[in-house]
Amino acid sequence: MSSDQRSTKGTIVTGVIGDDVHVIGIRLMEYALKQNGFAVVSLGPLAQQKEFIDAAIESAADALFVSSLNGHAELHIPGLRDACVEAGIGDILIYAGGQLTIRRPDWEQVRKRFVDELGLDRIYPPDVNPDTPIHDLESDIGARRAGKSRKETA
Amino acid sequence: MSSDQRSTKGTIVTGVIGDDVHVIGIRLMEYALKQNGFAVVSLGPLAQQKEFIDAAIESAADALFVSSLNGHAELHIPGLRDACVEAGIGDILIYAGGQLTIRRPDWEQVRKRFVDELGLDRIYPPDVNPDTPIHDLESDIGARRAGKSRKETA
Amino acid sequence: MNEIIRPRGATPPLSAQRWDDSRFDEERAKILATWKTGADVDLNDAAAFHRSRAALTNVARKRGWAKQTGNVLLQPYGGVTTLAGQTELIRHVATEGGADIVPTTIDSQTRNLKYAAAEEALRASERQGAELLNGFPIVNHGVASTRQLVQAVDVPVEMRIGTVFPQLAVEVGFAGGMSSVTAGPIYYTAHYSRDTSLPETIANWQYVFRLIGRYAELGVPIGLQIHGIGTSTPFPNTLLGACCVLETLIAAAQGARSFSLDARLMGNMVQDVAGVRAIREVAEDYVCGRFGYRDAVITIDRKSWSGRYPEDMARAYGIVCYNAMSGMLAGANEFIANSVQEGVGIPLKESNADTLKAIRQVVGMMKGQRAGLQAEPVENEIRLMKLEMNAILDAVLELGEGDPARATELGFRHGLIDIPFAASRHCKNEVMVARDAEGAVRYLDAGRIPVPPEVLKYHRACLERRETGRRRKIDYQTIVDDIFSISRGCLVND
Amino acid sequence: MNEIIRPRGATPPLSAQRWDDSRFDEERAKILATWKTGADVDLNDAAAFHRSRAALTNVARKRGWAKQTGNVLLQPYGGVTTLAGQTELIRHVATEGGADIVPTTIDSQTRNLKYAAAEEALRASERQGAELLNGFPIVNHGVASTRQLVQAVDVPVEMRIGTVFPQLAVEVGFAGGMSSVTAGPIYYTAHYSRDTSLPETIANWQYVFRLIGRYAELGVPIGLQIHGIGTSTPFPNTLLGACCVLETLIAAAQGARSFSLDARLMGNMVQDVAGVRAIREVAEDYVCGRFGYRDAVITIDRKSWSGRYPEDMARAYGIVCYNAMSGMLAGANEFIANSVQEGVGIPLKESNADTLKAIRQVVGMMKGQRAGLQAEPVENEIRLMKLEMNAILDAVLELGEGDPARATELGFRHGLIDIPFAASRHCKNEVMVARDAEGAVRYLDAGRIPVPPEVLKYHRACLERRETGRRRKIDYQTIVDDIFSISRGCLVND
Ligand code: B12
Ligand code: B12
Repeated sequence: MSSDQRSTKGTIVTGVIGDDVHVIGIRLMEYALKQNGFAVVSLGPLAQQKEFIDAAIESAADALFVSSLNGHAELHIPGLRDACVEAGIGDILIYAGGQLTIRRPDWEQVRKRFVDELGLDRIYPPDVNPDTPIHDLESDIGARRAGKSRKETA
Repeated sequence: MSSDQRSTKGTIVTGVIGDDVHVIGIRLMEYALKQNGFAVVSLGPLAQQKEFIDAAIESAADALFVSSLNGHAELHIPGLRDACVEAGIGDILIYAGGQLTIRRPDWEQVRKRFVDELGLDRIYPPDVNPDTPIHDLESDIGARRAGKSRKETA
Repeated sequence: MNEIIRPRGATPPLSAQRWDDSRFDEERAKILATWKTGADVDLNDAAAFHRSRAALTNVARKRGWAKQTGNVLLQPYGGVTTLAGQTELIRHVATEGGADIVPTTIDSQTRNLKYAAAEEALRASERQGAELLNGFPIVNHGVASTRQLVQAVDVPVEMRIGTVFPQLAVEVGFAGGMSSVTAGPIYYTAHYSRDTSLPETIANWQYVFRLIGRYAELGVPIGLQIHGIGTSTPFPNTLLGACCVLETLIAAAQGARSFSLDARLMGNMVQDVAGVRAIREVAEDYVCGRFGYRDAVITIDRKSWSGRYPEDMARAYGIVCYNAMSGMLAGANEFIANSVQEGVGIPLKESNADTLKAIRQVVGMMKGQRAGLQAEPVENEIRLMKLEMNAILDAVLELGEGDPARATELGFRHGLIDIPFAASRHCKNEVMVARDAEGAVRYLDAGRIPVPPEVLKYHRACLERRETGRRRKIDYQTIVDDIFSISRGCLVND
Repeated sequence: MNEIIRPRGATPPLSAQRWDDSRFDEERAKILATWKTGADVDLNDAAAFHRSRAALTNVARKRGWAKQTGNVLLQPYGGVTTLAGQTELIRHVATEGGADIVPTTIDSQTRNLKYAAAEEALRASERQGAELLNGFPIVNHGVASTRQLVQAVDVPVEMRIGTVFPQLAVEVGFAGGMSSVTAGPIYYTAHYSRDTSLPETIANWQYVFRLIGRYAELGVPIGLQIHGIGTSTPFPNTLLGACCVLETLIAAAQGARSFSLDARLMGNMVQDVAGVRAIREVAEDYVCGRFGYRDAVITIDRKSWSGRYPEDMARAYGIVCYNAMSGMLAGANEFIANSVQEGVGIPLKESNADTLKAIRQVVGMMKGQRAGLQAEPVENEIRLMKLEMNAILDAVLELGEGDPARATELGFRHGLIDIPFAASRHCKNEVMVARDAEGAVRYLDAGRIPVPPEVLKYHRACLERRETGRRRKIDYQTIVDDIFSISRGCLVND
């Protein structure tokens, strides 16, 4: 990780996954990320898992911001964590947001599926204010860097 | 019963019972009754049980048309049949309509209460077309007169 | 303490003049003695209670504030039997529905002074955990319970009571902290009673207006929502507006100063928008101008369609939202909102809240969009409506030699004010109205109402256009069709 | 038969000219070979099937009939995975909701040619009794199942598919008896794809338009619902209208003749009413007039707000009914209705039906009430909108030397047509819009769009009034606020 990137708060790869074109939400998210001092690598709509991973490796990203609204998250998000592991970036933060399900099952159920089973770090409901994930991101990145530095200096 | 009245299809006492002022529906009903050849004695809103009975005796009426919309039918209709019996017109037809309950319980339950328990002959839900009770009335009166004539000639 | 006693003073001749104190005090003693809870009513204590509460828990103040700041107020209908039920209801519509003013509708046993019967139903309701009355029997609940109720929310409470005998219920309501009541003598004579005469109802309501005057003297403003007149069938907003002015003048003479006047949705957008604006202008002219009550605060509420509703809630949303739009285009200050369960029965609190949310959405989207309807047809309708209201008011005030109370009584007696489908025997029932081809309400027969020839000619022409269009005369069946049209999904059912 | 094959001919240069038969037939053979169900598509058999059905089960005929008789049509959105589910859905909205045209929305795997993945999800859905896709995978269902579907109702079915690769799905849909499809190349390039170029999308859709031409030659009229362009955020209906005209011209050149053009609700009533009327007039001028397609039947549908919705259904009713009113005032021919569960997820069929009932109530109440909004502000807005649409169309048609297909491509390439928040890389994204104080949509930055100076000046003045009013510049945060305002309950959130 270059010291250059350390001076920003972190680098985030953003995109709308799979066969999904709902791009407005992630555009707003990108704007908020930049406003808050993050570097953003934007994939836009219809982004495939491989594109996320390639971009993350290339930019040494801290996190993936995966958006999905069209109800097909269940078709396109499974396997993403494993593919990251395989590509050697297994511990990258993965957040997802938008509208992750068709209709609205109980949120705890959704969290269980995407976080516990599919290995994402955090997921958000549609009405989330951009500040919330950004706040979480800051503390998650902070914690990891602290952990890593400890490891490095140890 | 005067032969004069026999020549009309029958005489009906109409009114809105108890503390109820919803008069529009019964006015339309009265109009329809007249159009169909019935004689109408109209009590209007806020009509008490006694007024119905007095008017029925005075006009030798065939039926009472009791309207109630304001949700207080349960407070003002019980006892009406008994009062008729007491006044010597126990077999007069009693129909009720309007909105006989607060909210909308199952109609069969309502029918049971007002017909089986309280002794009314027929009741109608709010959306009834005036033709339906008038049709029923014609056949009820027909049946009774037939019955009576048989008795008289017998 | 028999419930059938209908208290009456040795009635002085009918006049709008302010009651002298002795008449009021004498009457008051009798009123408060008609049911046991009257004993707990104390004016000074009540005024102190009102003064102890936050300014915007008062209806009159809230309406004044909203008028100044351009906020649009929302109020649902609603009243159930028990204190627990009513508390839950107003809490729910305030917090979930965002109501700005919450209602407490009084049951019709109470409206007809059947306190003993109401007591029985109240106790039975409490025992059974049911709500057996069609409203809140406030006299039986008494002052302390009512205070508990109004303190359950931080929005003001308006008492809703259609009756020709309002005195005791209103005493308990105001002493209990309610700060407005729906009025008054014209509407309630015509539509909520059969035999009671106008002089009697006017006197009974003058009592309420004088009581409001007393509260005002003690620093507590109390509001009135003025109905005017109406039939819950298609009906001209001009007649309604003229009667609103008369009721307001009668109330102002006793000391009331906060008036929210109804303008009812009839369905034709041009006419409904014109109605709000014309009633506002005429009322301000007569009340603040000609009669000189310069400190009167007049606001206009858009009442929703108040005739038959469809049972289908989705369709009722259509009516509710349509009403909201017409009110916003007209610049109404407040919405009095029938719920989307109006056609079903007394609404669940959830339906009440949902209704308010739908209206709030429309209000939010249309705020500041009035300019859209500065259209020629609207301006024309406003001109004709004002012409007509002025003609009616001037004619009856002349009959009454300038006294609005006598004007009212004589107006009805001579048929200058009249309605179709009246409950009261004191209405001539000579007037008949129908919708024109666009659904605007027009006089089919104006009876003896002094509608100016220009207006009448216009109405006739509109109706003839409908007759020509459908090649059929407008007859009784048409009037019936016009009563049911909205609940069946359209405005004109040809 | 690999799903990733994206069939393309040896693409001839871009032009709106009618394809010659050999090009179409060659292309067609390739298209029908991309998935096994293509083998069941037979044009003559399909035309015979269409002709065997009642006239008003055809979308194009129904729109023509409604236009002539003054009936207003209602169509919901809706598509689920399984045949059983979709059959139940369209039956329900037709019988319970009274839909005049029923939709079948295609899932987004199909839209992106992922037939194998769609097959898997379809089978899993059938096994689990669930609906795992966000629409009806029509290619996997095939012709016979689609015929079963369309025969389940006696109203016509419109296929709804936002894609740059429509060919096979449309082939199956038409052969299965569907008689209209949502189009076309501009909207779907800008908003439903990232990399696909305009020439490619135009060619793919020209295929569909030519197919419609073939059906027409066999006596079967097939309709198009034309989207133009849009962003699901506040967006000028002028740009939308100009692109509707281009898409219509491109389609007409291949033989299509039935066009329902979108006019989208943005929220300001004056502008929304003006939008419907201005788009109608400009479209008729260019399509029937200047380009001479005198037999084209053009109708305007009022699309509901298509940005973010509130999750609260009661509030969504507010939006839905407001939309209905604005459409009625404007004289729209049809409503394409987002359900009151739009903000929640794919709606239950009951919500779809309820939404239609609410709209039908408003439509019924407002029928014949258009006159109300012949207001000066509306006429002014119409004048400006037409000026602008003419300017855009004339400029791009000049660039394209009169060829609407080339005009489209060059228009985008040079930024004369542009949108904010585009999904596509082929949009310049230079334009930015905001609401003025009354919520009307105005250009904040017109980029290179040839908006006439008079119009631009007016827009600037409107925006400045908002800035002055709230004493704050319009910045990015304002744009964000304007995206969320309706879902949060108002139009302007200052
Ligand atoms: C606009 C819209 C469209 C536009 C999209 C335009 C575009 N290119 O972006 C168009 C018209 C193209 C469209 C198409 C379709 N849509 Co659509 N659409 C919507 C709509 C109305 C609003 C979405 C939106 O823009 N919201 C506003 C933005 C700002 O909010 P947001 O995306 O939620 O983002 C916020 C947060 O969630 C967060 N966020 C977003 N992503 C992420 C990611 C991370 C990591 C984090 C931390 C945060 C975050 O950031 C934002 C800040 O607040 C919704 C319904 C609704 N919600 O009201 C339907 C909806 C999403 N669409 C739907 C569907 C099914 C479709 C279609 C399949 C069919 C159709 N209806 O036409 C096609 C699919 C096309 C495809 N291939 O994907 C469904 C999804 C069903 C479900 N999930 O249950 C919805 C819910 C509508 C419905 N009720 O049926 N749609
Ligand atoms: C108009 C109206 C009023 C008007 C009445 C004007 C008048 N003088 O007639 C006013 C504003 C005065 C009023 C007052 C009140 N109302 Co009110 N009112 C209505 C409303 C909106 C329409 C009623 C109507 O006119 N329908 C049209 C007529 C033509 O239909 P109809 O009466 O049903 O009659 C038809 C048939 O039923 C049949 N029919 C009628 N009677 C009979 C009798 C017989 C024997 C037969 C065979 C047939 C028959 O003939 C007609 C032909 O089709 C209804 C809600 C709704 N239904 O939409 C509430 C409603 C009836 N009112 C209600 C209530 C509670 C009240 C009040 C207590 C409180 C309040 N909301 O202000 C007061 C009561 C006053 C009192 N003392 O009774 C409730 C009743 C609750 C319940 N039953 O569950 C309702 C349902 C509203 C609600 N959802 O809460 N109301």
